[in-house]
Amino acid sequence: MAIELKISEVKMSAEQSGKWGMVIDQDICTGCQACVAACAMENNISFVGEVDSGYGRSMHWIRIERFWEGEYPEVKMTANQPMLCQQCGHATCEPVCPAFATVHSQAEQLNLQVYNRCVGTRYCANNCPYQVRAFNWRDYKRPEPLSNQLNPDVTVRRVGVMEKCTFCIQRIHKAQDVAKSEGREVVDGEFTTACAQACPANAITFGRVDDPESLVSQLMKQSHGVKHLEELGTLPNVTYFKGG
Amino acid sequence: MSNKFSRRDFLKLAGVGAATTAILTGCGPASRFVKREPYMQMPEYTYNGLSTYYATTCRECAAGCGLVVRTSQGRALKVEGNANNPLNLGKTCARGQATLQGLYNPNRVRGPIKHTRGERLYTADANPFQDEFADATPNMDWDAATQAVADALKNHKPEEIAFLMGMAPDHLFDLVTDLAAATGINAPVRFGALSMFESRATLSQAAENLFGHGGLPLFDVGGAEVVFSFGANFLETWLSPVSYTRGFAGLREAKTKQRGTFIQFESRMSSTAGKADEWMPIRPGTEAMVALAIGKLVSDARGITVPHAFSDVDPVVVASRSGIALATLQHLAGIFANSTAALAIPGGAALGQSNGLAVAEAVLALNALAENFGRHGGVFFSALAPNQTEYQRPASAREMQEFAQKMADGKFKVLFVHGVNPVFELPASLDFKNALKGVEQVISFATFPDETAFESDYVFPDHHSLESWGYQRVVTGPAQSVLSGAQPVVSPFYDTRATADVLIAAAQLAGGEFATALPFTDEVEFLRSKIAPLMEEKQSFFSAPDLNTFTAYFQQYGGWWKTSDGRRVPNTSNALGREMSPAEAKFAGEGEFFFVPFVSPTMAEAGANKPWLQELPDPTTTVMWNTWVEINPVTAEELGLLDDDIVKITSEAGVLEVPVYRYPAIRPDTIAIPFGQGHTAYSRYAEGRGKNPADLLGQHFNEAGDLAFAGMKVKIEKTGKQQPLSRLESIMGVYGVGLGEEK
Amino acid sequence: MTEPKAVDLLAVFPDLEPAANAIEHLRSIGVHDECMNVISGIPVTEAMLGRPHQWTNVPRIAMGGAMLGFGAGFFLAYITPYVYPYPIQVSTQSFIPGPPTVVVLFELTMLGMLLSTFLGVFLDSFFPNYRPMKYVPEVSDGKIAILVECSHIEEQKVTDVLKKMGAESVKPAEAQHL
Amino acid sequence: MSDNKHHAGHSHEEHLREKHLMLDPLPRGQMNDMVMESMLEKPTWKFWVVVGFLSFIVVYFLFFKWGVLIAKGQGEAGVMRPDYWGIFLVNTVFWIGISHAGTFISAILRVFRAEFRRPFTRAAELMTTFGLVQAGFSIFMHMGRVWLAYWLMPYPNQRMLWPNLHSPLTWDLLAITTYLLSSTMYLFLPLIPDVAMARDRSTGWRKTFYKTLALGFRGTEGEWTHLRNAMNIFAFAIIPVMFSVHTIVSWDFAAATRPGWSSTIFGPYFIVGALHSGMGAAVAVLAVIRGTMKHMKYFIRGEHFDAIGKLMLIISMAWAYFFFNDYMVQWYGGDKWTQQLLHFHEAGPMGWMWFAMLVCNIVIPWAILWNPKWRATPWLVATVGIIINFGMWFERYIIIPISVTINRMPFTWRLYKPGIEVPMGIGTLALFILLYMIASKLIPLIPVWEVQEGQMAHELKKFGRETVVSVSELE
Repeated sequence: MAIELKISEVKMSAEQSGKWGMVIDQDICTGCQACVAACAMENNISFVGEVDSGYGRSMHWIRIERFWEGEYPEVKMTANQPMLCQQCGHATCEPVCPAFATVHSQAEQLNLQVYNRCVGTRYCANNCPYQVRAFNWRDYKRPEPLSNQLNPDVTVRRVGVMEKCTFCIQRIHKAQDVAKSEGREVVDGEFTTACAQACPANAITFGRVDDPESLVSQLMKQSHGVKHLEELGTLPNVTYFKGG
Repeated sequence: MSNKFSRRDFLKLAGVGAATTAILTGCGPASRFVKREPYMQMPEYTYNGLSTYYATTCRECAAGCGLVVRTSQGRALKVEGNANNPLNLGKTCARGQATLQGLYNPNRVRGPIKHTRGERLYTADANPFQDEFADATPNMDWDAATQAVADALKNHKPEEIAFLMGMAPDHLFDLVTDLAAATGINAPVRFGALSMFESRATLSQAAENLFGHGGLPLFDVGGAEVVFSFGANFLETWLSPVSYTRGFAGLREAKTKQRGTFIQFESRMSSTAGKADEWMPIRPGTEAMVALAIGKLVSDARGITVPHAFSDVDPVVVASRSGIALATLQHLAGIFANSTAALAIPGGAALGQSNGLAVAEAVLALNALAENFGRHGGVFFSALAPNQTEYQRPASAREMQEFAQKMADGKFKVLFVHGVNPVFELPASLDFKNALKGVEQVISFATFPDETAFESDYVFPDHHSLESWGYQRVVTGPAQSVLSGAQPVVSPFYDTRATADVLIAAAQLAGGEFATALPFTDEVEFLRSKIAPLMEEKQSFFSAPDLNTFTAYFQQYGGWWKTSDGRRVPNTSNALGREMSPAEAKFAGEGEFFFVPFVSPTMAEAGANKPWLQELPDPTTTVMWNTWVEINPVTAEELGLLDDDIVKITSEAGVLEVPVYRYPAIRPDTIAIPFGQGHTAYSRYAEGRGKNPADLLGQHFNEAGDLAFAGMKVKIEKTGKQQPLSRLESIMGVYGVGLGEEK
Repeated sequence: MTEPKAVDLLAVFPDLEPAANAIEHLRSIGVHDECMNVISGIPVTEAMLGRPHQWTNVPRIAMGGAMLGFGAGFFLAYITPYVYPYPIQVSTQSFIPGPPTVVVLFELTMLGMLLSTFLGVFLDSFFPNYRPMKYVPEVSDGKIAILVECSHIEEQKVTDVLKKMGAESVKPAEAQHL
Repeated sequence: MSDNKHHAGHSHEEHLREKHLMLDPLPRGQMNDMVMESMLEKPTWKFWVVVGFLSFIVVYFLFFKWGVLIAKGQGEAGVMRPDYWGIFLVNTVFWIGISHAGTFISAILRVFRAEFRRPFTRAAELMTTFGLVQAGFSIFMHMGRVWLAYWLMPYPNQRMLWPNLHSPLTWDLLAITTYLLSSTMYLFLPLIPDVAMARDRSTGWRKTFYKTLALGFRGTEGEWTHLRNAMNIFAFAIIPVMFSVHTIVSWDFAAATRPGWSSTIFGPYFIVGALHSGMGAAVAVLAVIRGTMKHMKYFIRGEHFDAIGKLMLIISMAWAYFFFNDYMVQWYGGDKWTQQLLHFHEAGPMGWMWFAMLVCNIVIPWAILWNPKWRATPWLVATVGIIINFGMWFERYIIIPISVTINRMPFTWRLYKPGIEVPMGIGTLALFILLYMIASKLIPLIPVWEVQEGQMAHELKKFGRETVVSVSELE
């Protein structure tokens, strides 16, 4: 009885397109790294030092990619491309974890990372086509008193644990709680992720994609929106507006 | 689009909400500080898990962006932009975000210290990941410290006392200015590496030459259709990056008109140029003639008589000198001519040359040609901040040179340093460090153990900006006249004291005219005396019946600003009538390479002590934690250089060894090095990391007295040494290096 | 089958042939097959010795084990997903994934089967068993030993038959520690 | 004794007997003694030196370094983004591969009654078990929080969680456990009669040891029947288990969404690869046993190397076939990332390894193993075997750390530089050899009863003028 109920829930959520989404306008992204810094500050991301960061162990949850086109003097810098967890609807990282450490959230339709379940097989990161997962290669400590700035709403990760962008789920929950206590729905734009909030160019827009009225949905309707590696059927929830 | 604005408005509201919490939490003038409580016993107004938000002002650079800081149980947790503040409308740059890493930096000066010059203020090799107590222990109390300041003030002749101050905070500058005015001590000198690289003096000088009176021009990028930028890296650190970035977004999003065109003339592709539709790798020194040539071609295209300003320039010559084909020049002129809202911005390296003033004038003249003065998408004079009668520009490099000379000559017996780190920021050739030796007593108010503090006799640490009161004048950016207010969001972490308080107390001790000059009980009272006049202002964002409430609002909203447009329209009657010389810049030193130092967009002048800023990849090269020299791959090949090879760069002023980054978007005859690293002090994260290009800079200035930092030529030689640069990008994936020979 | 005054003889034969004959003759003088047991150093089939078919439970136990294993697999694959406090969904994969289920069922079935086979050998042959037993070490040198345990036929007769059939030695078998 | 008989006559018959162990029977007792001697002979000082050396490596490189790894985190290894998987998994796959030979020889060859298998089924089975131990170690080394490895076990727990059956790693866990257990049991069953034999001819602690192991086995009809049945069941049942294990290992990669990995042929490709390296290892081990242990020249002869050599040749061809099959399809697919990957394999900084793999796995085996005379030369075949193992290790290295360098996000591409993995990998190898050396002194490496059984079944038969070997079915 209860079991059937659960199954139906799962079926439903599997068919849903997603709930929270993001639109990133690469044309106005200046690559200023404000989002990266904001993300690090909000989510207690540790810095890893020169050697490790140079060896691909930096733990940025969001990174800004840029490439080059052409040769000098006709060389062009491609539009900056902030790359973060795409919160896939059909995430390739989820099924491969033997410990259910990364699962699909029923409530938020997000791709959760459950730190305390993670045993560090790193299969999820290996299987992420976007390569946006960060692993705690060492126990990167923050010398006192730096730890005073740690955000109490976000778990501090220890060595051997995988982590990644959460769409600032702590902010989502906070907003939902507030809205609930005031007996209303969360209003579009009432809150936003750390990166979107910081972005000086306003290149990042975050909101409900299942609400046609929301700003993010309206932007997504625009023709020039692209979803990365969509061809893999990952159902990403981040839409990009290409530059130019 | 309307939604976006509606959303922005909403954020404003949210901000107000946040700010409202602030007043509710009794952070009115009644309570000066929020105590940092243990998690067990919290202040009565904090609820477990509920955060308190305080509006204050960012001091990572002098722009004066408003911040709202989230605190919990007296700890600062997160910095957000203040949505009320017209300057940044709730946005922040990376440096602003990292402010907290300054507040909780593991190497801060923990209290007043009397120390012998050159002595360390923290242990050299502190582990960046372990909490090692690495700082010099305070060896005197504040009474003694205040006494020392008092003595310094009264035991010397006024002309023997000098104040060297940073670009922020303004309230302290005003306080010292008042003090100086009343007591006849030397007026405080302000300086900052950013202002040096922005060539502010040149900008206002050029404005004065063209428009009759000086001031800081404001370029309405957001409203323009076509933007020609001559070296102005306004998306990085230039003047007010956050508001200019917003402007750029406006230029691109352009809901009402076409997507704006943006063209950058720069010998090296900065991350600003990277966003340009066309990057013109112009030969350094030819900016002026190119601007003039474009002016001439535009006039031709418009079929009007060529104004006097552009008359004696020959586009053909220009094309050959600048490396921009004549056709391209004409094409660009066409773009400029056919636009109804064209804008030309002078800045950055273009002004930091021997003919920087000429460049600035020529580019401003282009605007005159575009007749965009005072028009949407045009050029204005920035709105003067409240309680500001005219634009006070910081000291130019030449003035700093004179200042240093006076110090060396022993003209000053006492030097107070606050908010600036001249030993690191000024060109090594200026040898500020040695000049300090000519000063009997150097008193530093440094919050962090920086190079200048190392060279001081006393270090009387000021609070971190998030622990401080104050205000900052917004000199450019918004249309309104804005005064960003600062208030402590947490109680001081260490035994530091507000410099204003120290000076006021010391003045009282010193007695006499000092006492009368600063008749305040403390900093806050001084602030209120400065804010009080604003109550009478019209069209203000808020008003209040009495000063207490007014000050409370001032703190809630994070400042005070007008609702009216305060931008002034330059008088352009004779802008185009002037004689303008298309002469090329002169370059100092022999050597085959133009040398372009630029301010690191993520680090700026004071970010190096914040580990997360160190770990932010540079927008153009994605290098972290280090300094690099950008060399065109072709040149590198000729010199037999590969990435990470260390090269020896020799200028007339000095020598520097820096690892190579083969940068595809820089002129083959030019090399560029970011400024911001290369500290010899300033915390475990900054010290001994990277190199300081200021070591290569000689003492050459442009007509306006700004440093010709881009006016040098240097030699490069291979050292055979290597140092791997840590980059976020993949050399394989981005440059195809190490993937095997091409398919 | 061991009575107090039972005749217990252990005859050692050099080779298969004589042993087989001996067994035949013993049977002819009325020694029941149950009373005889052959101990050899290599697996000699019943057919070779003309002995009745040996009964073994190993295959059945194996089958049983396989079923148990399958059960365990079934539990893992079909029951455990429902004992979570809430349904855990990964990607859009169905709640109970099809193909992986096959893998789990297969592995656990095999595991159960092989484990029980192993166990079966122990059960059937009363392993491990460190009690004294009737045995001659020569067996492991390839000799064939016949163990006769009879009470209803006099010892002498049996001994003669065995001797006649070429037993190297015939001696009363007493249990010893191996 | 046997030797002079060997070198006596040179008639065709003599030659045949000399050649085939099965036609060259010795009294069972004598064979027993030979095996016992080979086991009991006093180890030379060299032996102890080697043991000491290996133990040091195991203690320092394997366990001490492992402690360091656990204390400091995976950062000690060379792994990073995008190479989240490194040599630890290379070794895992490698050792599992080695372990396949044992089952192949003792199960498949038994099922098909390949008689030449008889003397060395046990030697091979030992490889299986010890190899799997190393594989297990390697996979645990790889885990970021190995102290929580038990979370992957299916048991009711306060976390209210069961392993995620969607994950190939969970299948791996089940499969490898199954395989380890069953191959160990399969090693033990045929061992019982031999330890019983050893029990009958030893004294002191060994007596107790063998007595305990022998479980009181006498060799009664009943015991033999149960044993035979059990061994038959195992022989048949363990084959699919073996196949499933490496197929599932291959799925760890094939199931992933990565260029170069998602390939349907990985299953068989991996199995053949496993046999390839396994056979190579087996033949090397045999050569060592034959060279170093007493009387082994009698039991392990040229014919065996010849036979295994043939297998190696066939498997090498099969591997080549699967390799090309995989390569061809990947190449033809034309996906730009896969193209990039293939290019990177061949022309990239590790291109030498790609070509070395082909040389070691195809060129050298084909060049040498076609020749019957060379094939019968133990040291030569053993060398080829070792070379093949290098080749197969390269193959896994190319499939894992090199292939994950190339993904769909070029911004993250990075070349993998091994760190602590190398000493720890050497540690596993040392442990493998050490276990084997100890085992060779403790249990009879030759299943004497199987050999005797075989010798009984073989005979020389005359057809007209020709004398030929003929085998009779005993069962």
